[in-house]
Amino acid sequence: MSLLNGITYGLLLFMLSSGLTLIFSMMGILNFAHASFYMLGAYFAYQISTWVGFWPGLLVAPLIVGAVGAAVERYGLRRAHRFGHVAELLFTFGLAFVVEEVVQLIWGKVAVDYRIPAELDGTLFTLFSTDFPIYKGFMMLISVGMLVALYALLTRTRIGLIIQAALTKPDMVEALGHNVPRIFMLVFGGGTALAGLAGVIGGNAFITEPGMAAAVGSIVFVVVVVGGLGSLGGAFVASLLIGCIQTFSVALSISVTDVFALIGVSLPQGSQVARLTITQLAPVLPYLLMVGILIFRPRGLMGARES
Amino acid sequence: MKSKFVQSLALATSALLIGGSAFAQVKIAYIDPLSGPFANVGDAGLKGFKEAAEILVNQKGGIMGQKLEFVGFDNKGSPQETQLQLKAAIDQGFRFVTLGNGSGAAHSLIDAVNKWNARNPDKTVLFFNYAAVDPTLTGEKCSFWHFRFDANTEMKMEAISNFMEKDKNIKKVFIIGQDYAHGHQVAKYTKEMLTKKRPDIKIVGEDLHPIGRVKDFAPYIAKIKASGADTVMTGNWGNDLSLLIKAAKDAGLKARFFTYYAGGLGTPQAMGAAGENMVLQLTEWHMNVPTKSTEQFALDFNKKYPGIWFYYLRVNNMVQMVAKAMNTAKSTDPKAVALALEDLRFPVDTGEVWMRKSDHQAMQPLYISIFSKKDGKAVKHDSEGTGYGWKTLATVSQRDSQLPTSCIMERP
Amino acid sequence: MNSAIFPRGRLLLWGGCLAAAIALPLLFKSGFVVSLLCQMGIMVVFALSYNMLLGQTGLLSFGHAVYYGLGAFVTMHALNIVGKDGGPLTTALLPLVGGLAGMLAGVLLGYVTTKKAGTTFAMISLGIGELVAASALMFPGFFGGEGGVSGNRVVGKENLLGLTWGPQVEMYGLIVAWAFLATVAMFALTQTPLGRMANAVRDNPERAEFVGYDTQRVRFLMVILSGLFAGIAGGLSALNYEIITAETLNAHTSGVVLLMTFVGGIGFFYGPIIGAILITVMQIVIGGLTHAWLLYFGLFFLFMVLMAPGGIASVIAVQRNLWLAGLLGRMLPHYLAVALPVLVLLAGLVGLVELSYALLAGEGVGAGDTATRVMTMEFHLNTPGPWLAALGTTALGLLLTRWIGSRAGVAWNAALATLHGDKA
Amino acid sequence: MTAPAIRISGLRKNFGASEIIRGVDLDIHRGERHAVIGPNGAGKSTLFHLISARLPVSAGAIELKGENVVGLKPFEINRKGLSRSFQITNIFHNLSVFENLRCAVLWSLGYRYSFWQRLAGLKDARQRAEAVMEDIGLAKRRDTPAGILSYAEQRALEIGITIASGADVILLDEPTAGMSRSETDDAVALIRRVTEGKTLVMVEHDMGVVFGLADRISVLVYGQIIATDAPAAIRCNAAVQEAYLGTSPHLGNEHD
Repeated sequence: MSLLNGITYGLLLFMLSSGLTLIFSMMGILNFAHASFYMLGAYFAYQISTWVGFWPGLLVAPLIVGAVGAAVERYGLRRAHRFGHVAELLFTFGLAFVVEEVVQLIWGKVAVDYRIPAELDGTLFTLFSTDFPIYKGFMMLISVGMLVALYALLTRTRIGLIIQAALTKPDMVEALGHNVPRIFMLVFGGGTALAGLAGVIGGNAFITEPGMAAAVGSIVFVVVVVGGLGSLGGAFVASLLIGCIQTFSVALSISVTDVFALIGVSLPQGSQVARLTITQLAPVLPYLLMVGILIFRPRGLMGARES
Repeated sequence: MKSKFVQSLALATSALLIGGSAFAQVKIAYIDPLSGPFANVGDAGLKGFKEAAEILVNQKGGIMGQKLEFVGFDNKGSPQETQLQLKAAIDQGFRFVTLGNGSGAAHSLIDAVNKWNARNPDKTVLFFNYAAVDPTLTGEKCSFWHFRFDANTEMKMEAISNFMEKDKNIKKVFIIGQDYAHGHQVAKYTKEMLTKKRPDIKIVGEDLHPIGRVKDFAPYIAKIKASGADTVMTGNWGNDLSLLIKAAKDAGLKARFFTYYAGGLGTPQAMGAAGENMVLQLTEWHMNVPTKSTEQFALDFNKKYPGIWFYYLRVNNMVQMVAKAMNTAKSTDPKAVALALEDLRFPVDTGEVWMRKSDHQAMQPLYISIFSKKDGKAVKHDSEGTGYGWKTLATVSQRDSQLPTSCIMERP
Repeated sequence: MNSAIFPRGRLLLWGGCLAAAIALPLLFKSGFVVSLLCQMGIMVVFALSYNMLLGQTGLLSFGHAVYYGLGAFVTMHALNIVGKDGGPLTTALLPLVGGLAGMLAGVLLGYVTTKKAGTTFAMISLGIGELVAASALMFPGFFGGEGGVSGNRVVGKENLLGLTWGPQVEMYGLIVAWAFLATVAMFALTQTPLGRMANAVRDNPERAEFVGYDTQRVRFLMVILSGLFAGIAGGLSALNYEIITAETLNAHTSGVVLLMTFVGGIGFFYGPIIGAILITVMQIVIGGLTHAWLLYFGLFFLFMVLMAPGGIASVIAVQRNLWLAGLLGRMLPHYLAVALPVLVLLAGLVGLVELSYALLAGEGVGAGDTATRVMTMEFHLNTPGPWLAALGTTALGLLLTRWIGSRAGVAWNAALATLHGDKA
Repeated sequence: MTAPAIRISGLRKNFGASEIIRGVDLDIHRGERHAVIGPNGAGKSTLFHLISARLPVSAGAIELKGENVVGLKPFEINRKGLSRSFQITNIFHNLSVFENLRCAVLWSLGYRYSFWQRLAGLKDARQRAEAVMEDIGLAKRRDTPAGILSYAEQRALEIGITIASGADVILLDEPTAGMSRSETDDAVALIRRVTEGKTLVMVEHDMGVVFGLADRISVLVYGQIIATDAPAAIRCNAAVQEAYLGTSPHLGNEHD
């Protein structure tokens, strides 16, 4: 059961981070606004679902998000790019700010009632007396479908091959005379559309509210960094790994004292460290993992290159 | 942008210059988040205070003929900013402040008010707390200059555990909470009180998770399910609560959730149908408590401010009690008002609120209610347009939540 | 080469700033302004310490709040240990304790983080920032949980200077003293071999290795020293607010200092000073005027990134160069000409934003959501009048700005060309 | 007898499967001017990178003045008195010409990581930087940021930074690449002047420069040294001629 939960969560993380990996590796941009596009996806889908239902939203919302992303690249990032990486990064930083405010302005500060469609509401199967909801199955389906589509796109099409080449050797592709700015715009648009798609299916599984971007903002960086630059496969493995780590560490009821006892260190009784349980630590474990990875293997799990 | 800045600087300075006390008003500074992630709660609170002041005080003669007015100061949820805003309010002649959101901000404010009053005995300030529930605020840190109009965590737990004591269906309890002071306190009181009152109940698990960082509660729910718990006790609020309930419903967990904040702004909407017959809350009031005038007040309020739902009866209580104290003392001097508030027994719509002198903690009736489908009878009104509303399960009389205090108050 | 120990111009500038800092609270008697000035002073030190990393060593950090926060907590604990028994001097020196704590944190964390520069450093600092912020809530013993740790800075009356540190003005004096010392020290650091080598490592780490410098060591030392000054800033904030909560350590604080530094200008020593002052004022003053301040803030920031990536300091520097080249006089009429349409544009935009906020976010005057008050004028939202007016103003502003702006742009380019021509 | 300035023995370097340096043995005598020539892709720059520790060695030994330097970091080797320039200009772009040079002399004057001394007060650093600046003819550009210098000026600065520390073994990687005829002549004069009494190793394509400057020449082809000798001898070495242009009867002024 924990494994299933971990995989579902991991797959959602992957949907978010695949776009970021593309953007980060190709353009070198730490897109701080990536999670904002995830949020926009959820809100657009909500808005569309109130008009014409969930299914059209599933298709249309990511496209709109992608268009917004492409416009942001064209009219904002491209200009910031001239001033270097820090300026680019700060641009996305500011963008995240503005997106959150605008979302609050349009849809209000409270969560919106974005619901799971009736046909997906229910139990898929019951395992060890715990229900597995249909919607989670649907989420898995979509993310695996996206993974397959992305893989096909990257390995079977010309533009995909260029993008792949650009992931590992950005200078080379430019030298070969490809229209790099246009590719950048496409990649940024595509990457944000993927985030938008994650928002569409994540928004109703969880909660669609203005803070949702901030909640996942830094964890996707962890995934990308742990997975390694330029590696979609790495991002995939890292997503699942982090999903499972979080889930399993919650399931374990042991304390830090026990862990240290395993390696033969006994902590002073009653100290604050000894009191902690692994469950308490669960949500910060990914950061621990990231720092560890960066120190001992800066390329990430499957990274093609260092930063 | 620059001109905007100059403009606002000019405005701010002029505001500071005319500040003083030129208005024939009793002004209370409302220091709470009005921007940022918690702005919705802060904004709703401010509207509640303004409405209550207008209808319950000003339209009934005001305070010695003066109007009561609430002015918002945005502390952005930060303890440091709270202190700056306090200074700003004092500069503009405010002698009363109120704050409710965030124990951190409340601690900061009580501290700042104590220090200010000690250093400026001729310009004292009084702090009305309408929602920060950390028991230490009326316990070890209690202050003559602080009054709390909400029941604190310990009192609420007393009421909940009394209710649990009588319900023989409860056999296994799981505690889950946010990993910070409030979550720790809820866990602590749950264990203490249940072992005393119902030693047969087993606490089958206790988990703390970092606040606002968990996206998917499924693993926690799986653990709760595995523990066989029939009851879950949680102090969670906001998204941490809504997500918990949603995950529980997804996994088909059949347990009842005792909560502190399930009725809080936005939460009913976020949990929606997932919470039906599963979520209980403890409040001083809800829409389906039969009352004389509050029901109408709430309906009018909801109509006037679409998107905001009347939630805090204690705001109304506080406004009336403060007005009463000022009228009794025939003064708007903070010290005189404080003395008049002490031991004040005030009849409100749900019974009586008593401001205990020894720790400045208000005692009031409380209600335990469950989230149920609107049926027009026991659930006459739904909550936040969800089709579900609160159904009273039990009434806790003012006496039933009273606990002794550890407060040793320094009095001026 | 000016061989004087301190060039006279610089001495005058520093003295002038110090005098202004001392004079300000005399002009504004209100407690709010003094509190605001205190916060500015603290932020100036904090932002300058951040720029030691970003601007001088080229290290982009997302976790600078760690040093600031740890400095603050340690100072607070020290204050509580020293307590009322300490003299006024002891209390006044406490920020140094915070500085040492920040420095120690720099030694421990810097060793791990500075192995790599660039993105790796940025991500490690992000991770460590998150870890420290999360542990702050897990260890209430040291960090005081949600309520934070509080203390009392006031010392008994009987002492040689008559200082108790109780009144905010005395605290302000202390902050100015510390901020001035720290600023001088940080400036002096830029004029030392280490400071210069930090610039070299920023520009070209490989070259720095081939002139004999261990770049990791240079970064490490800079992180430690930056930690020292961030810790001092934290210590000042502990004394100033007398309460420190876990929020001091979190990503938000790190983000704010990054914004301040960047907006001020990372390429100039005085950039962060301008940024810290401006952003503090914006946060508090504009925040007090309109609920839309976060939006204005975000838009302002985007505007800065796109239009003046060198920060305000670089804008000032260009004007100064124009002035020195005798070209500023030629540009002034153009500035004035542009200012008018920009003001119109801004008025229109602000009107639109405020109207939208009043309508959508329901932040009107309180009598329902049908009216709002913008600078004492009351507008009715359900009538098209104010909307049309705002839209019209925006459109007019936009047109005028484009029209006049393009002409000013020509003059601007000409002036810049002359300027660079002079130089070459 | 003193050890040679640089002694390379059995040096190998491979990137994955491809071996770039395939067993190089070479002695550079103290005080000589030594040029390394060879066709493109022969591994000349890689050889420099190995000596200066920019790249890790796969196998073999490198001794600097009798001391093993394999496994040391670039800055450690630099401190032992070896300094190098780069084929692609490698300077501190945002610092002024003077600051570039001052940075280059700080370590050798023992100022290390000092943050308690004022730069302006360090007379010896200033004088040395100014002397080098004079040497490379950039005194007039003293306060210009290095990033906006002309290409030839940047190359001169590159050499200036390399020699400023007073290292006695200097490695120059294509010092005249991309220069015009007259600029090249200036550069040669500069190199001759500033390396007086030092050991110089240079990679160069301009045969005019090579034969004008070098005391000895080594020819590197496909990762192996096929000849090391005086210029005159190299000129008539049959193996060299074949390796170089296949048919070319003698080596002329070749630009590539």
